[in-house]
Amino acid sequence: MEITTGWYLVLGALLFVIGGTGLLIRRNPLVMLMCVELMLNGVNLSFVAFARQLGDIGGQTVVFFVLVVAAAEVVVGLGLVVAILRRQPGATADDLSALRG
Amino acid sequence: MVELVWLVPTLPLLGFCLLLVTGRMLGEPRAGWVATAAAAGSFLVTLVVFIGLLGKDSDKGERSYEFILFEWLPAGSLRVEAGFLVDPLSITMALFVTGVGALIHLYSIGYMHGDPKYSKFFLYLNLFLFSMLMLVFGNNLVVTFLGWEGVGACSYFLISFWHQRESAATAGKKAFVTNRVGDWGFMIATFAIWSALGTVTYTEISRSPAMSAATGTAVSLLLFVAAAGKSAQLPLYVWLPDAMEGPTPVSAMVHAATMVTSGVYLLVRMNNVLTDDALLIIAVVGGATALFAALCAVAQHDIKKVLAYSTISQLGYMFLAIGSGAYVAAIFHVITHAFFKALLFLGSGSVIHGMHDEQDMRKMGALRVAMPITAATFIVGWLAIAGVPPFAGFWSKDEILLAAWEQKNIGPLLWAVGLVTALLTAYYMSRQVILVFFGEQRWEEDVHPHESTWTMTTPLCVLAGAAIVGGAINLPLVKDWLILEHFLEPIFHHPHHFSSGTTTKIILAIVSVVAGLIGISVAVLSWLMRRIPTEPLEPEFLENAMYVDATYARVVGGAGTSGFQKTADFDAEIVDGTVNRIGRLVMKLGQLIQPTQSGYMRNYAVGVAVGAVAIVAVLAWGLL
Amino acid sequence: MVDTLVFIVAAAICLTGALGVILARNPVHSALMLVMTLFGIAVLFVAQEAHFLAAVQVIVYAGAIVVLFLFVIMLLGVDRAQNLELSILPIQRWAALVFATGSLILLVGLIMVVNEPVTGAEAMGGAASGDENVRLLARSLFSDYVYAFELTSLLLVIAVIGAVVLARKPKEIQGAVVEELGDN
Amino acid sequence: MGALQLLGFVGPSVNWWALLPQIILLGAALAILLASALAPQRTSTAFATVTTLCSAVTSSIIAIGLWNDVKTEGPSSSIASAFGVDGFSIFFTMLILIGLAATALLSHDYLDREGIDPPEFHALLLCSAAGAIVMASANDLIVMFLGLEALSIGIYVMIAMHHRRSEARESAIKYFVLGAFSSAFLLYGIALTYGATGSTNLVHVRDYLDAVVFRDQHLLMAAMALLLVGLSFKVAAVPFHFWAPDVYQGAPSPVTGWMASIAKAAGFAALLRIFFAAFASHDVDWAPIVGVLAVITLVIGAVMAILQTDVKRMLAFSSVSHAGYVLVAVHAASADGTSAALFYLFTYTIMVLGTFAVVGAMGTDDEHPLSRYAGLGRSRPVLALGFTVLLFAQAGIPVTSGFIAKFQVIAAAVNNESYFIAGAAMMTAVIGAFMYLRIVMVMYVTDEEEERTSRTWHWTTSTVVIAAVGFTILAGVVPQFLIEFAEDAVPILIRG
Amino acid sequence: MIQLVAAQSASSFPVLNALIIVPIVGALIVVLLPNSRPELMRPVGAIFASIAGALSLYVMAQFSIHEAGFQFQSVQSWIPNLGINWHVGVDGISLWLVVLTGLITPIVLIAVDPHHDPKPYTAWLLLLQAGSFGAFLALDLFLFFVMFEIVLVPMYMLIGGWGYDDRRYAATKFFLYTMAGSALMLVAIVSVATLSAGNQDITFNVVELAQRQALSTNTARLCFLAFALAFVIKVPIIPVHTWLPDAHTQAPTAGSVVLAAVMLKLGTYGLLRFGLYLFPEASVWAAPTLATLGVIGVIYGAIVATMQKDLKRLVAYSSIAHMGFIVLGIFAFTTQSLEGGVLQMINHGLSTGALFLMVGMLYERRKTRAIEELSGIQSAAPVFAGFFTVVMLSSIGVPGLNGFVGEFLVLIGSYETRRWWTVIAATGVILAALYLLWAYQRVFHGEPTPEDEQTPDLTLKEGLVLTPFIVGIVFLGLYPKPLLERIEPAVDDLIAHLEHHSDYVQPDIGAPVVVDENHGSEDDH
Repeated sequence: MEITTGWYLVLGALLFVIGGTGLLIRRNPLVMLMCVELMLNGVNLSFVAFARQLGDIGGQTVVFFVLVVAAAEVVVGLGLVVAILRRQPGATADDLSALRG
Repeated sequence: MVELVWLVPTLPLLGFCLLLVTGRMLGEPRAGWVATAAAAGSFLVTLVVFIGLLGKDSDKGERSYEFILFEWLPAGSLRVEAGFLVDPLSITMALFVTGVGALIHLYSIGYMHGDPKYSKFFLYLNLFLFSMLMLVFGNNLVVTFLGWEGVGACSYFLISFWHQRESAATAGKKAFVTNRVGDWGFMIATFAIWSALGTVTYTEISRSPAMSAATGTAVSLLLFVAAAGKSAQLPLYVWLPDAMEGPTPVSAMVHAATMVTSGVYLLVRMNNVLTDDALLIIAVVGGATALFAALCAVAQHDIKKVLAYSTISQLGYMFLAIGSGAYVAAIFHVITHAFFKALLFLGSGSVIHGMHDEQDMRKMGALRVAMPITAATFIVGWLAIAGVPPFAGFWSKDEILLAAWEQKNIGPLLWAVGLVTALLTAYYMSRQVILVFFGEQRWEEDVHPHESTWTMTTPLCVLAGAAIVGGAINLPLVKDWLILEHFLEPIFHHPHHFSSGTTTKIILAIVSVVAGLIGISVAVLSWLMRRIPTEPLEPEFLENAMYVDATYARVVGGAGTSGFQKTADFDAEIVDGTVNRIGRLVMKLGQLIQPTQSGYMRNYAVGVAVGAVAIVAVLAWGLL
Repeated sequence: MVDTLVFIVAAAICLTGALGVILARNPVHSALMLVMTLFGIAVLFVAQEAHFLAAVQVIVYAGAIVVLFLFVIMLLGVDRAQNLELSILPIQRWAALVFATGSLILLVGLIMVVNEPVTGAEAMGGAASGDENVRLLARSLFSDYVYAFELTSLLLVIAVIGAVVLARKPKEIQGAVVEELGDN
Repeated sequence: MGALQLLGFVGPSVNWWALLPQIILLGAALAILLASALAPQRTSTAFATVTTLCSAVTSSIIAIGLWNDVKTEGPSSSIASAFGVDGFSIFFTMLILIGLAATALLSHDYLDREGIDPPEFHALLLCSAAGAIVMASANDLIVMFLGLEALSIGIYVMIAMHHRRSEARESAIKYFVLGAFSSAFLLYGIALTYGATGSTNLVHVRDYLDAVVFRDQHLLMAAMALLLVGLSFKVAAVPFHFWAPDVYQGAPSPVTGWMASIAKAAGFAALLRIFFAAFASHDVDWAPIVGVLAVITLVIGAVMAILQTDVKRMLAFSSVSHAGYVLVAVHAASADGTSAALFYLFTYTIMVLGTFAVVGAMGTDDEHPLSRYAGLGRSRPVLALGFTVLLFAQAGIPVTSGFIAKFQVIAAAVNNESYFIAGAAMMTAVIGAFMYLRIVMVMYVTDEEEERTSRTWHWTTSTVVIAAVGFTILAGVVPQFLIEFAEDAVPILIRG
Repeated sequence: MIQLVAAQSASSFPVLNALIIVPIVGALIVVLLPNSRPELMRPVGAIFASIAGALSLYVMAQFSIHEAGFQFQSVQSWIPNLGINWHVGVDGISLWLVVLTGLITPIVLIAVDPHHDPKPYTAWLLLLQAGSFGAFLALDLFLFFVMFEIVLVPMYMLIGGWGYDDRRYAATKFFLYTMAGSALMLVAIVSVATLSAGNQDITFNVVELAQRQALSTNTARLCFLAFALAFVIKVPIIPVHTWLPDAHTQAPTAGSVVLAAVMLKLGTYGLLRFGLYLFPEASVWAAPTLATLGVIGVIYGAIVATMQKDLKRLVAYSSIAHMGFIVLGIFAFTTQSLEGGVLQMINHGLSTGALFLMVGMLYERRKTRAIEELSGIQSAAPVFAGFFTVVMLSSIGVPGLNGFVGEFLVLIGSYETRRWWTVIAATGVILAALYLLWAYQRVFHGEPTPEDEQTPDLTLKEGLVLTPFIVGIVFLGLYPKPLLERIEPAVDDLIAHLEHHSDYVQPDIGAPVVVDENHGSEDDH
């Protein structure tokens, strides 16, 4: 069986969808952040696959930037989670729903 | 001299303006004299104009003058001018309007003595006179309509003059609104005439070719609706009995002598557009009104109510005449009726005045002693209306009966109706005279009837004189004596000529006189000599005017009001409710989707996720 | 053949890890599962001749980011599953199902349908062949993507400020928090 | 450079002038941070505010110079086509700088009052502004993505800086999680675009799409769809808007103003650049979707707005509705539509800044109930009138810029023969007007006992309100200058 | 044919611009007056409103009578990129509305005491005047729309700020209802301008667009409907009238007067200027429906008015009935009906304006508008009752007063083309008498209660304020010619325009000689 680019893309898509689904079903903000990471990794895989297919290094470069973005997001996101959980220990995503309507 | 016609309405108008500004300053009785002077001046000028007109040659068609003051409503091809038309018909009307009017003004000086709104009364009277003269002298339908509505408005003011009384206020409103129904007909008729003939000016209408039969009949009937409103014909008469709430001079002037006859004037003025079909209907309605009102008058107790129904009945006569084509007879009766009915009303006013505002005839009797002049003049009026020769009423009524007899389709029937009416008229007027002036004294002890002042009795005497000799203007005995007929002739396209032979005329006259005498006799027997029991003569059915008014009131007050209320509720609940409901619907829609704003970020993420899926589905896969 | 085997193994690792992340009750397990996925992806990067990225993936992601996660988990003491996953919002499960199946069908179907997924023009940033990967990447980074590269500094500045600002304990509420913690 | 040159490397040419605004902002941010680190006691709010203002003004002057350059020499792009120096980007740069200055002024009073550290706040604001400029100017999708992240992450932190309020933290985490979620979609869209066209550079994308006829477009369409999702989230279009009311409500008022104005403007800038410029050849595909989004955004925004009792939430939903208007303009997919969108965004930004200036000054409490505005018409007539003008402007009443903006949007829709959408837009304006009228009513029509003394107003707030009102009326009465500005910005979107 | 070339105005002074600007300047000056001198506000405002009024009279005096086209035109480039100009002009149709606006506002300012906050009150009224001028003078669709919408704001503020108990609801309803109506009009305005452009420049010039007539039949009809919706709500016509009673009832006296006298006319004026003129074919197509609605309005408004318990509400519903006549006149398309319609706009402004003023005066005295609570006022205040009577009779349509003239012309003109509509509409005169007289009877007649006894009569100032109305009512009733001869050329042109662009032909009525003369010239185009 030839492993074509398509397989990589499918795998990327699966990771993206799993990440997205996880974000929808999990209440732990930390796990939700991890799910976002999963989604980003799915995209990264697609980028690399496309880059390979195209024979273009640009796709890989982009992945590099995505890594940076992911890192920045995680830093800030974890900061937020820390700030919140420090004041509301054990709070889940669903507990943060005072604003509504 | 004819050119002075503008002065005729202007004098009362000036009087009105003067009283409007200085009325309260002038006070009693100067305000009354100012108004009377204006009315009398107007009469004198009318006389001058009349003499001037007489100086013109009738055969050359010179007795028709138009004076255009200014363009009133110029709009496209519609040119309505404010102008006067002086011709035999208008001057005839104007003469008795100003004449009787002036007398009633004079009478009111005494009658209104002590009223807090003394000057205002004369202000209204002058305004009324002005409007009436505009009605009469207008050279086109629209100016006439100006006067027409003007008199209506004045009638409203005057009826509800004592507006603190609920009944007076209601009566005034009723008169105006009922008149408006007639006005509706007037307006539509005007539109139709303009549409068909392209003009609203009388002289041009009379020169125009005939309208198509349908239009002509429609116009005629619409004009008759107008006339029925103003002149209290079935079924629009209901306002007139109630109008007696106004001061008695008003009843005399507005609701007997002048205003109510303007319907007759209008139809006579428009004689050349009236079609035969329409005339028949007019005659039938006129006859029916005459009979109906006479029947109602039989059982009234209020001295003025009797006269009111009598007026309606006499107006019915006039329309009977018009319907029979006898326009001159109608005008003739208008004039004589103006004399004797004004006389009767003023007399009744004198009685009411003397009896301290008592109007119920059952509480009168034997007043001839206390009020001799009033009694004498009233009796003259009675004889005139009862058709006793040679009083004025006899001549005009006789002519109408003759005209009815000669009506082409149902002449004898109309004549019979007229005859019965004449009999009834004689009866109920006799009953009134007996109840008021003869028999035993039935008034309360503390009432001290007295004769009125000279300002009130003078007009009575003058009018009594006119009621005696008024018939002279159109005596049928000799051809040359038909002054009125000759005078009015130019205004008719097809002058009416009696076809009956002299014998028929005389027989008919005798029959009518006999009828009158029978009526008087029955009254005398029952009311004076008490030979006939009186109770059956006053059936409740007639006393309540056959419940017509009550039925109207029930319909208007019941179904009408509730219908109006339902419409108003519909407006508030359905129409406006829908607006508010739409607003609430939007709110509801919002509340429906508000739960999506649940506050849970994961729910919000569903929005993003599902939205993404949907957009991808649509865009990339063309799914929808 | 080896390629296929590598792909299948790596893909299995990735998917297992990914499912583990979202299904593990304990956040610590989730984090470890994430490492597994990231590792699998690094392998696939190698398979796609993105050697440098593979290295970065392991070092930055597995080495730094996941450690950060674990650190926070331990710091906050939320490593107990029962605290966090008691219930799920109504409709949320169904919505997730809709999303998952819908997007899977759409995306996977998309890739299946598109026979030749990449239709792009000639390479813009230079070929991405084997040995030269790092050099090419560097060249690309400092030529075509230099602006983006510089912008990462902006992002990192923000992240630094953010971390400082958010982690700093505000004076006025410290006491209250201590009390709250004390209750637990 | 020397070492690189040895490797045969030639770096791309850099138009430093064009970069200067961002560099100044970033420099100012670092200067503030540095100052606060070195002399924490001496670094006052005033220092941060003044520095921010100065950088905004300086950058604006440079932007004006750039505008003239572009007008005379035509647009260009810099740094390997990653950064567009064109009318469009300078238009947004100026807008963002105006927003920056206004937000700095509004924060001045607010931060002191609420006990927020001014240096970090202003540094983040400056970075966020730089990110917005990058986003609006980016000619490359990945650059745009980085700009978006800079803008967003800055905002996450700025929201969360309001330590005392749990609402602030809640809204920060909500915005963060959802923002990260949606940016994953955006990124996936970028990946698919890359796969479909071989590049992330918009110039290449456009040229490629112009030149090539696809055998099948699924990949490209999916890419567009996902890009649309990501950016719709940023501009708060339905159904990606759910975060907006909660976040607007919870965030500090100046940040809310910044989000509602600049974040939205930058989002639309990216949207317009990507769709109108790069995907112009496929407008038959994306325009209908944008149209549908526009209509539901208009309707939901307006309908939800009238239900709210909290002024900030009202304005949040109104902001959603306004996004719908801009989407109507985007939907037109024409030069008219784009310039209408630019005009709309410019005027809306200024209105909304003025509006949140009032809101920010009106209260420090956690909620902004309508009743707080009761009697403002009597106690502060001038500012109440100003607020009224701003609200009427948002409702699209004539003689304000809001009307002209709405008119142009409608005109663009009509030119595109989208009569239904134009009608729907106008009808939702009526629904929305109810909400604005409610606020106005409360200010002017009060029973005596409802009246209360209002707090004193800092001059910075008043300055912003008055400037915003002045501009709103000016652009409503003589809009020609702004229309020309917007039109000049359009035809020179991308140049390779 | 409509004259494209405008008549050279008598002077080069842009008087129409001044008309719009003077009140705005006045409003600004009032705003700048010190708050410590509340007594200055209304006089200063009245001075500016009067200057504008005087300017409107100047326009009237300088108006050249037999010109059909627009006079005193002034065109300034405004938003050239969108083809929008500041373009104002006046013709026989708008002239009198401008004069009415010019005269009513100062009177209202002088007459009605707001009781509180005189500054904003004065300023809003002045802005209302400016906006109304603008709407009547605008010859650019965009400018018109701006003015049409902007007048909502001052009126909204007046109702909300100085109205009665239920003012919030009424003001909001007023604003939203009218705004909803005009929402689609904006779309239609843009559509007309865009679709008419073809390969020419886009323009919003009304005259130019009317000449182009470039829309297809269906498009024109749709656009007409959008325009008509806005105007029909403004007029208002059944069934979209319910904002009016609420707005009138809750508005302060000044608001009610201006609303009735000026703002409602925006609807009928709009139908004439932007309905018939821009969409002749569509107007003819829609005429039966609109005329029917107008007639329904006449009857329905009167019936509902009869049952009202609040005097102001009653007058408001009478307004609906009266406006129905105007709509009938407009959609009967004859010289007389259109002239009558235009004249009736003025008449209605005078009589209903005066009625609202007087109801306001009554309210000032008795603090109630409920018909039930009033009785026998005539005994206590005879002069007041007298003034009221005159105005009432004018409203009823008694000849010799202005109300008749308009109604009569409308009806006689409509009879030719809409016979049965006219016959039914004419019954409205009966109902008008019914509800007004009944109300009059209940309020003014009867025995006064002790409170009613105390009702003071008209003061000198109030009398002076009402006098212009009475003079107008009587003068127009007796000598409307000066108005008619200025209205006629414009109306005739409009009909010629209608005939030219649709299959409608005005029936020949009236003196055959006159009609024949016209025929020759009409065949030319």
